[in-house]
Amino acid sequence: MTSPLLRDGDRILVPPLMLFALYLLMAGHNRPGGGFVAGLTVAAAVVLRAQARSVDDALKLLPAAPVTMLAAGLGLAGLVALAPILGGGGVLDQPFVEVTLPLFQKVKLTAAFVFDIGVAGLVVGVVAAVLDAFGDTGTTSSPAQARRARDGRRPEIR
Amino acid sequence: MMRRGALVILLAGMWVALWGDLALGTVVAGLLAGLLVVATVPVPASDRQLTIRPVAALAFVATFAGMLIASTWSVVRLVLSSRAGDAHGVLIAYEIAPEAYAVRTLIAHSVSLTPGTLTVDVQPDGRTLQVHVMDADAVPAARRSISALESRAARAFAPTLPPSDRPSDTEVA
Amino acid sequence: MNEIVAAGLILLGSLLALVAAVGLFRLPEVFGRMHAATKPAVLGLLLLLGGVALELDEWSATARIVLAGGLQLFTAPVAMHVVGRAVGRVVPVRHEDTLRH
Amino acid sequence: MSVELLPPLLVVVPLIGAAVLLALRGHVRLQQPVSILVSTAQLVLAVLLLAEVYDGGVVRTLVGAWPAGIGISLVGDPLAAILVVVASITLLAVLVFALGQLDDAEEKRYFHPLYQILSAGIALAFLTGDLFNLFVSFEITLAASYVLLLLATGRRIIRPGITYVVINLLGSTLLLLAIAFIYAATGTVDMAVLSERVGDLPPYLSTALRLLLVVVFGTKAAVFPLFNWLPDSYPTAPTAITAVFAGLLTKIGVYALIRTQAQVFGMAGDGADGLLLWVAGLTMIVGVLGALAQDDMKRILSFHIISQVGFMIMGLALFSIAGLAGAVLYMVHHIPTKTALFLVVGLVTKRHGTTSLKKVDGLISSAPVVAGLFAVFALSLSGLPPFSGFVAKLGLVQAGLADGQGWIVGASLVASLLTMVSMTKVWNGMFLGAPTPEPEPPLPRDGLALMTTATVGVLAVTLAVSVAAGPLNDMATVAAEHLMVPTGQTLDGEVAGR
Amino acid sequence: MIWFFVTLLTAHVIGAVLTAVLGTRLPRLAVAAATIPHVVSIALLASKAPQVLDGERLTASVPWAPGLDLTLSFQLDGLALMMGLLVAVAGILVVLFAAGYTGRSGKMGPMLGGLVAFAGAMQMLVVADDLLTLFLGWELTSIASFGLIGQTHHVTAARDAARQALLVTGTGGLALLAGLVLIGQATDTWTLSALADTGVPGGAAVEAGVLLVVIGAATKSAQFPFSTWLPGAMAAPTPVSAYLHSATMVKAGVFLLLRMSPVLGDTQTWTPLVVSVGCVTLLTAGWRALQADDAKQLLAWSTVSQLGLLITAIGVGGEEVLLGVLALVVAHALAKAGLFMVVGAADVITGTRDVRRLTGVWRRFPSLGIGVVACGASLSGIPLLAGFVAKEAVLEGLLHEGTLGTWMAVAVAAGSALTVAYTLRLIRAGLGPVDPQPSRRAVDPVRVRLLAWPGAALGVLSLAVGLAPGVQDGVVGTALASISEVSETPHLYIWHGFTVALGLSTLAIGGGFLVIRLLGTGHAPRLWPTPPEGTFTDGVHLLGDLARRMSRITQSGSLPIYLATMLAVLIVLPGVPLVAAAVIEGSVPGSVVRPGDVLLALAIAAAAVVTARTERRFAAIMSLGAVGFGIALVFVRWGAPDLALTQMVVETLGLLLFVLALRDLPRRFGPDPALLSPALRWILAAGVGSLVTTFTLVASAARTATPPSAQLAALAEPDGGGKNIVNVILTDIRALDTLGEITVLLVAAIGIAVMVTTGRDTGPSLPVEEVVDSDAPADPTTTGVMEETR
Amino acid sequence: MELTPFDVVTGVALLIQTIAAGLCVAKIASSRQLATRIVALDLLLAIILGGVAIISARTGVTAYLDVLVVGALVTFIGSVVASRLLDTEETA
Amino acid sequence: MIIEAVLAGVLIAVGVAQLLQRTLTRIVIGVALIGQGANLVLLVAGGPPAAPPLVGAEGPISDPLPQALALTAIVITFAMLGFLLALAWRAAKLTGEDRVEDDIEDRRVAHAREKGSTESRPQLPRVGTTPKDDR
Ligand code: NA
Ligand code: NA
Repeated sequence: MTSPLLRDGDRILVPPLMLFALYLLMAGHNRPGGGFVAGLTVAAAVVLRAQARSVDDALKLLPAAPVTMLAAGLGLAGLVALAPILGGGGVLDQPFVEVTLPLFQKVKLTAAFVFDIGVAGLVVGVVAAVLDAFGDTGTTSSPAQARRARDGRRPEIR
Repeated sequence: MMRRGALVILLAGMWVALWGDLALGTVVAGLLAGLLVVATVPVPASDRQLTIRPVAALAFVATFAGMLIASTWSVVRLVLSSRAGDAHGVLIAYEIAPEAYAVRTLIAHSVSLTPGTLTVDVQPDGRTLQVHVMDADAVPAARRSISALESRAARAFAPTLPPSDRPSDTEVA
Repeated sequence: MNEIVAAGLILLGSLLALVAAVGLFRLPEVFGRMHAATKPAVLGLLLLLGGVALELDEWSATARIVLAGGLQLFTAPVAMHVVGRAVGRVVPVRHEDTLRH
Repeated sequence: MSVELLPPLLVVVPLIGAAVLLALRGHVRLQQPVSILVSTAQLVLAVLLLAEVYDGGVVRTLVGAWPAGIGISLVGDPLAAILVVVASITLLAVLVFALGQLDDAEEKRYFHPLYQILSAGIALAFLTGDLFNLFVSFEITLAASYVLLLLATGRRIIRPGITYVVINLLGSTLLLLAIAFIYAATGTVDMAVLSERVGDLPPYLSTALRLLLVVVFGTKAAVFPLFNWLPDSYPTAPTAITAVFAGLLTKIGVYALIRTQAQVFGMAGDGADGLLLWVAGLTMIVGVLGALAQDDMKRILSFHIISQVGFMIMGLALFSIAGLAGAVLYMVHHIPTKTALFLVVGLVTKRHGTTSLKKVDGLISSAPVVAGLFAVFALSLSGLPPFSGFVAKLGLVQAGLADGQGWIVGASLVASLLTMVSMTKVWNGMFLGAPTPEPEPPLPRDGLALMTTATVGVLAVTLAVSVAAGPLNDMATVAAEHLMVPTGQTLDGEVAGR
Repeated sequence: MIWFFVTLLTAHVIGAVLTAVLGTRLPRLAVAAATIPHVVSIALLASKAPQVLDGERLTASVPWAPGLDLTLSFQLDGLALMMGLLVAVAGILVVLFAAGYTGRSGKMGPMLGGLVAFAGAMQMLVVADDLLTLFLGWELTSIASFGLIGQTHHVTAARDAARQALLVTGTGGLALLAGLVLIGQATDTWTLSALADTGVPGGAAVEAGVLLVVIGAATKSAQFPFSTWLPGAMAAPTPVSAYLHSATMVKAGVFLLLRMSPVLGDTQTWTPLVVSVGCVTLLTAGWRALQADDAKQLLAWSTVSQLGLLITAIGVGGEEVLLGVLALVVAHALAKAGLFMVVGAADVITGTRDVRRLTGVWRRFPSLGIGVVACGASLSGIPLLAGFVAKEAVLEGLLHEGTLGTWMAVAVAAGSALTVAYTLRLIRAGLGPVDPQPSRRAVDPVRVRLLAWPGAALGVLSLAVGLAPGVQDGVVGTALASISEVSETPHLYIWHGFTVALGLSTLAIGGGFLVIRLLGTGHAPRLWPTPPEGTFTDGVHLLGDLARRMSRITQSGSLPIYLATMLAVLIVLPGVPLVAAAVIEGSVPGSVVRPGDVLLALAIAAAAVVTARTERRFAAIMSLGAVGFGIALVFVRWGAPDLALTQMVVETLGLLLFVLALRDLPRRFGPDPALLSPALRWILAAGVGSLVTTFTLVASAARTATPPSAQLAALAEPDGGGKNIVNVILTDIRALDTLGEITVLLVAAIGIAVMVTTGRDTGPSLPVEEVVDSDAPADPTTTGVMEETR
Repeated sequence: MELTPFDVVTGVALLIQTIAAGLCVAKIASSRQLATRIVALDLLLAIILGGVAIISARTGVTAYLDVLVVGALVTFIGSVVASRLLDTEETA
Repeated sequence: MIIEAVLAGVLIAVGVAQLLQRTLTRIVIGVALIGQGANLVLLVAGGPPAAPPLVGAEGPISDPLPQALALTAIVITFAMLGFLLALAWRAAKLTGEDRVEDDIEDRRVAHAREKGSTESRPQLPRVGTTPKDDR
């Protein structure tokens, strides 16, 4: 059993970590940050939850299985790269539009931001996949290895 | 529900702090961001609920700050003194009073930052702290100091009513 | 004036960090060292951050500094606890006699 | 569609394909057609690009429409286009082969995404006009190849895998350092801009930079004396993987050497050509001698790679149009032929589960088709007419003798002779004699037909290389002419900072 | 005209494939399929013969790779006609003989197919009109012969012999290639006919080309010092020997020299080189033939010797000599092919090829007797046979070529004496009384007939040509015209009158009988140390040993050594010159050195050193983390917040990875059985470290151009939509890099997951292929065993 | 460049921080106890964060404060992760 | 600048010294240190330190390009390191230690002797198989 205090720490820290990641993602184009660091921050939250509770709990923080996150991240970044072709542009043109919304004044909607989301998603997937593979406790087997032992077959990677 | 609302507001506050911009748009965005996080991030349930009593909370913060400074001073003295090499502490068990159970985490943290004591662990029952006391001769004093923190924290944040008919206070942790 | 106070806080914070580091050597036990690594270190960092906030004198900066300080205040004891807990589990410590309710 | 889309599409399409294939990881049956489709698309794009530039044009894409020297440019010049086409063909063929070879292992589901990523990395390496982007492309190919190499992890594969990873990691870091030094000295990582600025550097610095790149790319290309990691790691991978490694990966190193040495640094009269000529000679001879010492088909062929890289370096070191064209033609010949030989290895393995000369005999009787395939590829690789290897070797011999570099031609001829000798060792040791009975219980034969078909397909390609040697040589000459001009001068003066 | 050559060559390709496919199952059809290409050849050649005999040279060409001077050019001139007919006629006889030789043993398909393919290659060589086309045919004959010699591939000796033959002829082929390219480049002319007209300029390149071409010819024709492969190749089935080693392949060298004589005859190297190679071979190989007891070995050495004779004569040159040479090519082909067939037949019938044990064979099988006597007599130059006519013509010609010619005439006579002697050894026992113990082999009489009559036919043909030498005048004369100036209509005579040449011939015959008289029934003694049997095998193995010895040095299999090599090269190649130049003329960028930076750097360096010095695994890992976080501070100090952010997060996750991966390992590093001593390691380390520092400083000081940072700052917001320039670079300007970067991450993640979760701990459970020889000890500890056996 | 008193004092503070950091490194290297090394590493990271804050104050660049926040978060996780090792440690 | 260049040199030197050992953990640490050094060089390559490259910064800004490159390089190095660590994990699982042993096939070939006919036959104690006759 993990430490109750650490579990409390996890409970308290994970939501701010996620918010901070969101901030880094959105601020990244204008301030230090960006998709990579944002993804790593989410990953840090995942690691914290894995340490405080279990890897299985940690993976519940993610919208999808780690490898699916990998695929989605790369796919999204790739599609952003190709999207401008439809408008007669070139690959990775990364266009942006400035719109004026009520309350928010001028907001720049950039393709680069969507690209960064893909980056972030992929980075989260990377750390989650690694955690899933290695597991969270000392010398015992990882969740994936445990699945193998349970199902009597080689486990698939989530 | 209320608890989630409080979390959204706290997160929105953090959002505004991060952007360093008190514009309406930022606040709204912060609320949205907070909602998003609360809606999507699973937070495990807890058997402990908190409330806030502002005056008592301030008193707790003041006590804590004073103790932090005092504890720092004591460590500085110890480190720079010739006794440093003999500083062998002891581990003690400290059972949290039932009414202070809800503020267990706060107590555990505070203990670590106050003079001569350091929370090492919580026993599996969740109610007994294992505390390292720096000065083996000062165990009773340490207990008193922990006890003082405990009661101040409980007065500031713990619901005094029995859990069954507790009113919906502002819930944080 | 602001600048002098800021500089003083920063210097004081640094000195506390130094004391904490010295404590790692001076104190004989891992628990003692943990005392050193929490109290002076946290207070030192808080003082230092206070000084920096004063010097930068900007709302957004202060907000982020508060955030960072708060995080440190919260996380440092937890980190030490995690270490201490692990040590306590595997290291035989003579504490039965002092273990009272 | 604008032709400027072709170079980036060649990279991005397989990447998206990889994402899709990864998402489809639970549906191996669905993965296969998708993977084939992606590889075919890449081939089509490559052919379109070649059609655009084969007679001397250049398709230059400024990715993201940022000015040259600011952003990354992809350059589809004749050399890049030729190599991308050859690579795409080879990749497609090996993919078909792999469909037959892969078993139902759990790892199989990751083969296709990784394979497409490898394809993307290879295409990027050939197309990029940016040194740092080249580093990235190297890392993509290396990472994908590391994992592909280790997909079928067994007890004995770990160690060679470590050798491969560590050596290449050090090589990559050295490349990164080289890029840092280049940026420090010239303020650019764009090859075109760089080619115009190296002249302004003090000679000792440009020489040092050039030699640093020789070491870096020489390691990737496995030239003497930086080759020894290759035979320790390549033979351990599953055959389809080794086939791609053998055909393509070292060639990326060779390509980068050619690109940087010939085009970016050019002929500076700093003795680099003489040095490279020695490197070429030693690589040829030492590599083939290494092959002679082996008694496992896969290892013999792995050592041959080294020797044949020496031939390509020879063409480069001559620093003449004929020499460079010879090197290019040699690469065009080598990539499919070498790949095909490893596919033959796969066919042998499928039957006997081993490639040891001591354990397999008489394939000419038990598997005449395999024997025939091997014979043609082996003769071609030994440079015997009328196969592609002869034409490629002839180009280099012509270039060498025209330059008065008799000794290197002599070395190359000795190397081909020894190649032939080692091929006869395989032939005598594995194909002749009384047939070895197949193992009991027999290894599963499903997929063998597909594997054979793929190999025959590559045979057609190598024969086509031989038959079309004339046009190919013309193309290679056009590519070489491009290489003799610093990149910057081919860009209509639109280089930033000028 | 191109269709002529295309038909000629494709007939062989189709024939070869058809024969191989029909093979054993339909032997009769296979024999037919193997015969047809030769018949087609004869028909084609005959159809064009009138034009050629009229002195026309028929040519055609197809471009292949003009940029490489590679053109398929063909010509049909007198020489081509003569050789082509020879190849085809001998081909038919050999095919028929082979059918008898193999019987129904199942080897017919591959062998006959190989023979046809070989004939095609030979025809290509013969009709080549381009240096590189010639080379093409040349190499194809080598390849085909490799397949044919290794035919009996269940026998190790045959495999080894095939490999030797290929090694030697391959060497020659490559020499030839180099020589031809040198000549082609020197003259910028690649067609033989044009070269024959223009000749070649002097100069080292051309002389080197001559040397290389002669080496090529010498290897193919088994001339000194490349002779030994041919006797080795006798491991091949006899039909193959009869075809390749008498009439065709070995003649390719002679053909090449004939072809090149008008082109290269005037160079300085030609005559001395060709004559000495030929002459030495003529005499030494003749003597070796006399030492042989195995009839095939005897014939092999005889062939080598006779080819030496031809080559000697070509070297001397001259119209008359060459006429004799051409006639002798024909005569020798007929005689030698016949002898091989007869010996092969005797081998099949009696089971032995030992000349001492062939007692009475020729008498028991008169058709064999006719063959062996007639062909032997022709070979020995006994009057009335083709060989005599030709040899007389050669001697006559040589005697007209000055001192060199005279001396060479004497040598030829001496060689002929040896020929007479060994031919007598071959014939004598077989003509003796029939062995009272009949052969235990019961041979099908039909098969005996098939085996015997081609040899007899060749013997009869030799006699016919000898009696009426004029029948060759047309073909041989035209052939002569295509390689030499012809002053008068060439004519071959059976009787020159009482000439010196006739005297020499008589002396030779007498000498031969004398030698055999002296020798008795035994073989000739070794007069000079000759390499023992299998020398060439040893040669190949010697090469293998050399390779192994070299591999032991280069291929240590040890990662530290590979890395050290790489780093040493790094230090030596770019490092040494750079540091030297930097010391002499380089400069270092000036910059403010601040104490804080120095201290920080010292702290980081100290942490780095700790990683190397500590014996505790996790102290090393944590120090590595300290280095990383320290560098994050440097990044902040340098004005790179994004880098610092990334560095911090990456360091933390790196720590996680280290912990996950290494937590089960012992806490302390065990002793490291390093191959490299600490001193060596640190020397290399210091070298690389100082190289990096110097390089960084020198490169920074040398900067001439301004980096695009100012432009980036100006463009980031308007074009990239962001204020954080680094982020704009990452997500827009160099988004392609980032796309690649995340791809690498993805791959690494999959790699880690696969490595950790799906690896097999207990060896492969799937039919994965065996990677290396499983005899090799899988357990590293058994390497100790290897140490002992060393 | 002119040095203000603030620059001097904070410069001294940075020096002190660096010395403290050096001590932490020394402890990591010298300690025989894994737990102590983790404590030292935790302290070292706190000191580095202090350094980041000081540099921010000296340069007036608030962008570094994001580094500070991220640092405070991840260094904690680093310590937690490192302490995982202690689970399997046999001796003090 | 000089300081950082020297520091990079030291980091790389220490990394190299560890790279040349057999213990896999040391090798990984070596690779990591060399990577750190390289990133530092990349940063130095951008010229002297200045303000962060944010639009609107006061005074000169530091060159953003090397920073972006270094960032990419950091991530890539991290990915590769992770993979190498997984290899180390696997090696340790298989052999119980993290040593990089020599290549077995190389050693076998190096100690083999050419004997008999075409193929090289090692003079090794051959387990499980008897030498097969050539025919
Ligand atoms: Na854009
Ligand atoms: Na064999």
